[in-house]
Amino acid sequence: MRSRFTGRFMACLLLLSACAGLAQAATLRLAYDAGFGGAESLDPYSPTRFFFTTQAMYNRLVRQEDDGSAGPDLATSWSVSGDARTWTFHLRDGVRFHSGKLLSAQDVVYSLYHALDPERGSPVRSTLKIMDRIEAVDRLTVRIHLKSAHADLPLLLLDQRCGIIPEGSADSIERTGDGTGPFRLVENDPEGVTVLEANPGYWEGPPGVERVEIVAIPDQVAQIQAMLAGQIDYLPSINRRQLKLFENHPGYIVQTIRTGHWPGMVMRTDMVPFDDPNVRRAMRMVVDREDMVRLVLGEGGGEPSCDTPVWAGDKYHAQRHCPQDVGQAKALLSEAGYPDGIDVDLYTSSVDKSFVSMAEVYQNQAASAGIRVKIHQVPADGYWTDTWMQEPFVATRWNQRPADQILNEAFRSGAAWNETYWHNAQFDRALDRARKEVNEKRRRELYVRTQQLLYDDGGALIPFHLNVNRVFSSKLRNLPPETELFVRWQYIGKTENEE
Amino acid sequence: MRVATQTGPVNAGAASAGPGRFRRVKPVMRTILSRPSGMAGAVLVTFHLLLVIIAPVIAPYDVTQQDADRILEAPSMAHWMGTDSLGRDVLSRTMLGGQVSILITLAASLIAAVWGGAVGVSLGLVGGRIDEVCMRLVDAFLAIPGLLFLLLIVSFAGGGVFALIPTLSFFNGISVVRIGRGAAQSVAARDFITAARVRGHHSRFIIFREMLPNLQDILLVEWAMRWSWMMLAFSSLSFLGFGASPPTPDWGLMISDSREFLTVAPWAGFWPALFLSTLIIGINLFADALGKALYVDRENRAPG
Amino acid sequence: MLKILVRRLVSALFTLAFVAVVVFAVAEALPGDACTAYLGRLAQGERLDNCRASLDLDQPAAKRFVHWARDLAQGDLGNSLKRKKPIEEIVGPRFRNTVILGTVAALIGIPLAIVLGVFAGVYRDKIPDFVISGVSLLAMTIPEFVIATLLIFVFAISFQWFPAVTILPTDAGIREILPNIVLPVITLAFVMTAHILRITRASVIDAMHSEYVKMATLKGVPFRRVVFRHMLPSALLPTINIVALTIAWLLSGVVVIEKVFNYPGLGTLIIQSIFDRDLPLVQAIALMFALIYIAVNLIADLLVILLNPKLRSQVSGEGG
Amino acid sequence: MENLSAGVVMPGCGPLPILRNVSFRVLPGETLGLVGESGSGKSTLALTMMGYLSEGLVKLGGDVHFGGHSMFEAGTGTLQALRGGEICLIPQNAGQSLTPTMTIGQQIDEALMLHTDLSPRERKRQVVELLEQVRMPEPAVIARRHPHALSGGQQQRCAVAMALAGRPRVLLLDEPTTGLDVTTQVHILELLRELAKSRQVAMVFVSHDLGAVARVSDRIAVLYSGELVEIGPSTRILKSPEHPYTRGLLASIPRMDGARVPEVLPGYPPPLAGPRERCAFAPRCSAAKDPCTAGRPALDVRGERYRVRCHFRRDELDDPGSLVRPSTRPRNGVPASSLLEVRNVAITYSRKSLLSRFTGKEDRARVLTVDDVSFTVHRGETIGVVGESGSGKSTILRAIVGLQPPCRGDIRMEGSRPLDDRVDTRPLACKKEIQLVFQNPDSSLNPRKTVAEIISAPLELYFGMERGPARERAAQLLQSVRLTEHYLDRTPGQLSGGEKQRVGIARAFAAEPKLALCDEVTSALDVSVQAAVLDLLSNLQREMGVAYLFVSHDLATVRSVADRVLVLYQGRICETGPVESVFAPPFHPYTGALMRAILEPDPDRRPRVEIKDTVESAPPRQGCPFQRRCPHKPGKICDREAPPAQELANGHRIYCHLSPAILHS
Repeated sequence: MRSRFTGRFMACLLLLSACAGLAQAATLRLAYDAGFGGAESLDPYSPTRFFFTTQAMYNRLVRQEDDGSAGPDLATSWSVSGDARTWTFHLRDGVRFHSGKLLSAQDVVYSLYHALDPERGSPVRSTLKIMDRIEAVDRLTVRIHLKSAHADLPLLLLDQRCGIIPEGSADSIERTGDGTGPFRLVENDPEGVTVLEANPGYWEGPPGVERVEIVAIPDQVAQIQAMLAGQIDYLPSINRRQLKLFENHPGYIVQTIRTGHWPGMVMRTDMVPFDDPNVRRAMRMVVDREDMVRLVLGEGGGEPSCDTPVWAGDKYHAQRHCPQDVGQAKALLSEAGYPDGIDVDLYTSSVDKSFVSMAEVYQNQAASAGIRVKIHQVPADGYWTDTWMQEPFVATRWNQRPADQILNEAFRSGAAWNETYWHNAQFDRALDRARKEVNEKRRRELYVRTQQLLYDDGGALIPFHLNVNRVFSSKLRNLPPETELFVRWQYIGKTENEE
Repeated sequence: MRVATQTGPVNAGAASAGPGRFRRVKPVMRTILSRPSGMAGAVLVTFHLLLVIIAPVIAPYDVTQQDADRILEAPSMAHWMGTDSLGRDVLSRTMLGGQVSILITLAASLIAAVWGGAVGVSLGLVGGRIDEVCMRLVDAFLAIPGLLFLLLIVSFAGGGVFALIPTLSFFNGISVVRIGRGAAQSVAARDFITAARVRGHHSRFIIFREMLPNLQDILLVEWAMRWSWMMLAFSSLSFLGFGASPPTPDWGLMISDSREFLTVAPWAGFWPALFLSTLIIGINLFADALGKALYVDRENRAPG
Repeated sequence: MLKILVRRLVSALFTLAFVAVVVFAVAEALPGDACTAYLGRLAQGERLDNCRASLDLDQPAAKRFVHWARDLAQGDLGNSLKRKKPIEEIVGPRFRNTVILGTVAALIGIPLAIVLGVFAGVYRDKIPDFVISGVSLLAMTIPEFVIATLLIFVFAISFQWFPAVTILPTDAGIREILPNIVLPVITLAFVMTAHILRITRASVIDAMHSEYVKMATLKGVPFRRVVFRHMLPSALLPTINIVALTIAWLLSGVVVIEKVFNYPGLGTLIIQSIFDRDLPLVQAIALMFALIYIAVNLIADLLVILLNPKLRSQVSGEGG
Repeated sequence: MENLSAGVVMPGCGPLPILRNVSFRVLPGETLGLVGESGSGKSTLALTMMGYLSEGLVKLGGDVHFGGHSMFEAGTGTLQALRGGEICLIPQNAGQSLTPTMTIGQQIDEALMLHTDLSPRERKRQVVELLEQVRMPEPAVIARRHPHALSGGQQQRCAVAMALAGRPRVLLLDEPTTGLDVTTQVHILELLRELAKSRQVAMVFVSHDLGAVARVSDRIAVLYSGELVEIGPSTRILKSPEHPYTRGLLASIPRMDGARVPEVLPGYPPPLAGPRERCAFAPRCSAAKDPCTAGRPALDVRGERYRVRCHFRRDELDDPGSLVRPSTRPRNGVPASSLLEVRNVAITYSRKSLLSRFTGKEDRARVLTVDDVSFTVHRGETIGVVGESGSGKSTILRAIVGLQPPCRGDIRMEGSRPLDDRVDTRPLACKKEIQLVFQNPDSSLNPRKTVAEIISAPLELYFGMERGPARERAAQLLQSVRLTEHYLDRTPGQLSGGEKQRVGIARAFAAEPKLALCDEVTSALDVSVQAAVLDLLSNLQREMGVAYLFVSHDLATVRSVADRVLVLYQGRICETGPVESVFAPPFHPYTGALMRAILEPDPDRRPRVEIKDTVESAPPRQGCPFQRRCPHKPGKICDREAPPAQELANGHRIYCHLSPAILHS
């Protein structure tokens, strides 16, 4: 009697789950960790913005090209005044918001002022506060007047958070998500399943899939299992150990993307012994960067860098070759008065998973040049307030930023986060002239010059930039190139061949 | 019609002339081992207890020693049970995996059986208003699912031994109170207790010399059951991240970590799961056999 | 009959009130309070004070308890610290989901357990009994999360028949939920069946050896009718109460299962709120669990009185 | 039944037969009584007649034929048709054997459905009719009730009704009246006799109570250790049995006619063993000779359908002495000094109502379980207390011992000041003088202690003996209760009922008490073991001069041990006085009813049913306690006034309104 009962039950379950799969047309399913506990907002500028939606539902004025420069998006073309203080953008015509409203310069002005509005507390305000006045010249032209010259304003507008929202929608946008992007909102359910559908009137043409479901899975392991069970089609980043799960698996395609994020070790140039440039250079020359990448991150975990915060994907990146040179390091040290080596204290913590192993690897590489490093491991909470920028030689970490922004924020004299307390008048002057330099080639030479100064005299040891591994389901078609960090979802297609 | 050969429990068949209190251990053990399930239970439990003692000595690797080059490596001559996601040897971690959980649950279940039994028996004997009120309290406490409160207390007071043992023993003790009380009342109703009272023995004599020998069997079986439930609860706690804290080797924790790499490295989760399950099965079988050998009817009682 | 009903309801309410007191007392007794727990490292100075003021933690415990109890009575569970939303909003759908999961598992588990229990009890010590008892012992002793992980590994990842992780919109209707909770239900039902089966089997074995079953056989009643008409009613009666206790006991098991399957029920919520140190939410969920437990017990008690002729007669005064 | 053998097959050691080639025939309309003590296999035999062997038992040989069908070879179909139809079982304990979840009507209806082809409506009427036949009051109401709602007697009647449903040709009765009150027993037996005669139904009446068997049987078979030892017409078996065991059994039954301790059958029935090559009773038979131990005697025919399994004829046995042996117990003439005085004691279990607690006045509403009981126990004397269940006899013992404080009156020991109500507050010396022996041997000894520990507990308590001397004293005590020394290290689990009771007595006498309270000490034992215990008690009384307060529901037992007797009904004294005068007319109506309801194994004495066997839950508020059931009730006076005590010869008192003249008739 029992077998008949369970047999019938299993049959109807199979039927139920099978038909669930067929009903929807090509649907792209993405997972995210609902970090803000359901308080996610659809306003692209909000501090608690709903990550995927900003990419799928909004357009920016400009978007990133393969070579890192700013290409046209809603702005078809732009020009700058001789003194690099006034920018004019010409908008694309015939673009409509999801609500049907036609895109006009007024919307762009409204969006930028929305970004600069202090009450909104938008994280992008600090980078855009260089803008003084924004005006709509005519229906499709916007003019931006800057407080100080900036030759690369478009690079700043590349920021993911600069989506253009319709005029007057500041209060409603966080629910409606009314943008010009390839997908429009069907159902906003941050803690469950948020559903977007293709925007037929999208100016680049209809996107590759009809439907996108953004699913909240807080637990990292559960996300992995959902991917393995074919419930979701994309994992934004997996660590080296998880690579083995997907690497040579027919159902998945793994991409390794180079990024601008970097961990490093910085010396306070205002404290003995790091006030002597020779010591600083020696401490940095002793590192074998390829070996450190392999040991700390594992094969293909990152791209070696020669102490420049500007990553290879940035158009102002200064190409350089800096092999380990123990002999020169020893010579520099004895010249600086430390003939028989030097004792230094390095402070690190488990607040970032690569800090500890990076310190250990530096410790035994530096020993070859007589630099005896004593490692102090401090507790994770409280690292950024009590150890970073306090102790003479500490570990640090920066996310990817365009060249001009990172150089200003971390190395300009007197900058709030100048962790090396480095003052170099030549460097500061070069930065200012670069910002004003309208000519592309000369601007690039100036930025390369600043990186040269950093390499010669700087106190920051930046061994490598991190790579990120992401996984796509093999059902997806025309995947983004390995250079594009932020996926453009409109091009992705999906074959629903339920095998 | 009763078969006239002999009445009463079979185990008392042997004219055991052994001295003192433990003369019954031998026949009880023989009855347990005579049943296949009892034998299996005893073998499993002894294996794991032995493991707790000798594991630190014979474990091939240091349990916390990470090896970056050998992450999630298949079982090989070097690592019989392969390595886990941090390159640590699964065999030595599995062998030592039970240490924390077994010691904590053993201690907690003993305390629970003792305090629960003592309170239960005294409630059973005292009776009257106090008994009524206390039983209401016990019913109310049973209304709170144990694991939930473990979570609450452990999360604030930290997963350390000091928080776990009192919490576990308190909650399990409560259900022992109810069983102890029932047992005490049933024994107190027997004529030989009335005889002792009429003869004039003082209550201490009655409780310890007359009642206790009959109650200790029931409490013994209850302790075994409590221990198996606590093992389950503790491993669940570790699985949820509230039990043993990394990097101490613990089965629940190892299973939780291994979930991530199940498809690639199933051995990292399989061995701890196997050891955990065999231990719990062992305790259960042993408890069943002990129950039957001591004629304690615990078949149809809720596990809670 | 009514008298018994009223008495049971009163004792249920008393238990609930008692649980509320205990939950509050335990939260009070633990080191630090909601604010220190929530603010963690930043809990110093003025930020801590206004957090305490907002939660009126600076008043004496007894006064706060009265407020809390008063709000509770009106169904206002207060606000969640982390999510800044009234707790009812957060707990409501998740309470529904956990109840759905529990009920579906019970609807499958209990009848299956009783059928198997009777089958094993009647054919005691023969092959079906060994198989059923063996599997039930395994199910009782292997932790739920091991079974769940195994099911995911086999059915979700290798065969991809069922979803490994439950993905549901928060306001999903039952029709939408069912196909997504196949594996969690199987796990819960598997463990639940094991416990209830053992109890039913023991009770059936006792009943099969009873005098009235022997008399029924000697009265010429065919075997099938003896089992169903004479033995089963009195064998299943004692199991009802114990089934209720088992269901309530399994509530704690649901927490683990929900975590493994990422099922949006009370279990995952409580784990998350404990990690977030969201004390009011934790207290509310503890009460919810207790509520389910007491309700199940109450129903079982009434069911037993209703079905058992002996108890029913004592209750309504008909007697010899 | 031809040559039937059945037994237990233990793994490793061959079959252990419980029944050994039993053969007998039952003719239509005939009633066969089957007598045997516990362990003789009589219940197994009864069930084999229905082709049923309980779990673990196996048929070793022979067969049972009923109406042409072989009960063991018959298919389940025929078996189901026969059982409950033509051959029905009436179980021992009907309360357990009726399905608790079905009403009486449903269960009888089921029997009708299985074994008759009546329509549902006809069945409904037939159910009521059947209940009337077994004389159930308001059958329609009873039919709707569940078994737990009925009294013992009513349940048994329903079982009989259910058996009669299928128009049976044979009724098997497995100890139907055991455990019922004396009056109820007589009612059931009368009912069965009538049914058998009126419907020409054959009956097999299995019981350990020879009195009950004698009452209904035409022929009697005596079973000993699985073998038929004697079978024949009931008068022949009861009057002049040939087999020594039957004679011993009859001798060990206390009789009403003479004040003497019943004959004691030495030894115990042999335990389960393999094939047997000698007469099973040989070791206990006083007249055993060599052939008895050489070969197993066959059942040789000694008269018309009368067979005996013994090598020798009755006259060849060397001690053909008559059954009745003069009493061996000396009557001590002059009453010694008084030991225990109980004066107007009243006891109740319900708590004082609030009102009366304030006012201190006596609470009228309270139900007094025992009221106005006074008697004195002299040193070395035995007082018998008789009454049906619920008559308060055990409550009085609990009061004397201090477990249940009386709410009025007082209890004095040797004229001293009244004993404290509560046992805890009594001095040890006082507790030493009174010892209690319990009814149920199984529960009176601590299963986890050895006999030595059990007996030395009072020795350590009262005499402060160390383990060594206590163990020797315990051995002596075991000797005095006729148990050998190697019992010391056994646990109660390894002893039989009789042995446990002896250990209980040894424990009581370890304290060398002045007064021993025996609470139904023999009711749970077999007849032969009962006789041995009574004999032991009277010997101990002679050696140690201890006084007994002997409580029992069995008049014959009290008659054989007591000097003076007390008859209790609903906690009030009906009649008291020396044994000879109380158990002879004039009787109090209740005593008379009890005397006439006694079942004696004597075919000529026919017990007469005098009072209804209704159950009274509480004594009447005032007037004579027996007013509701008294057959000779003169009038209203009994309802209003408590009966006066009529003083008759040497302390014989009857509490009744009837004049002595009427009482004499």
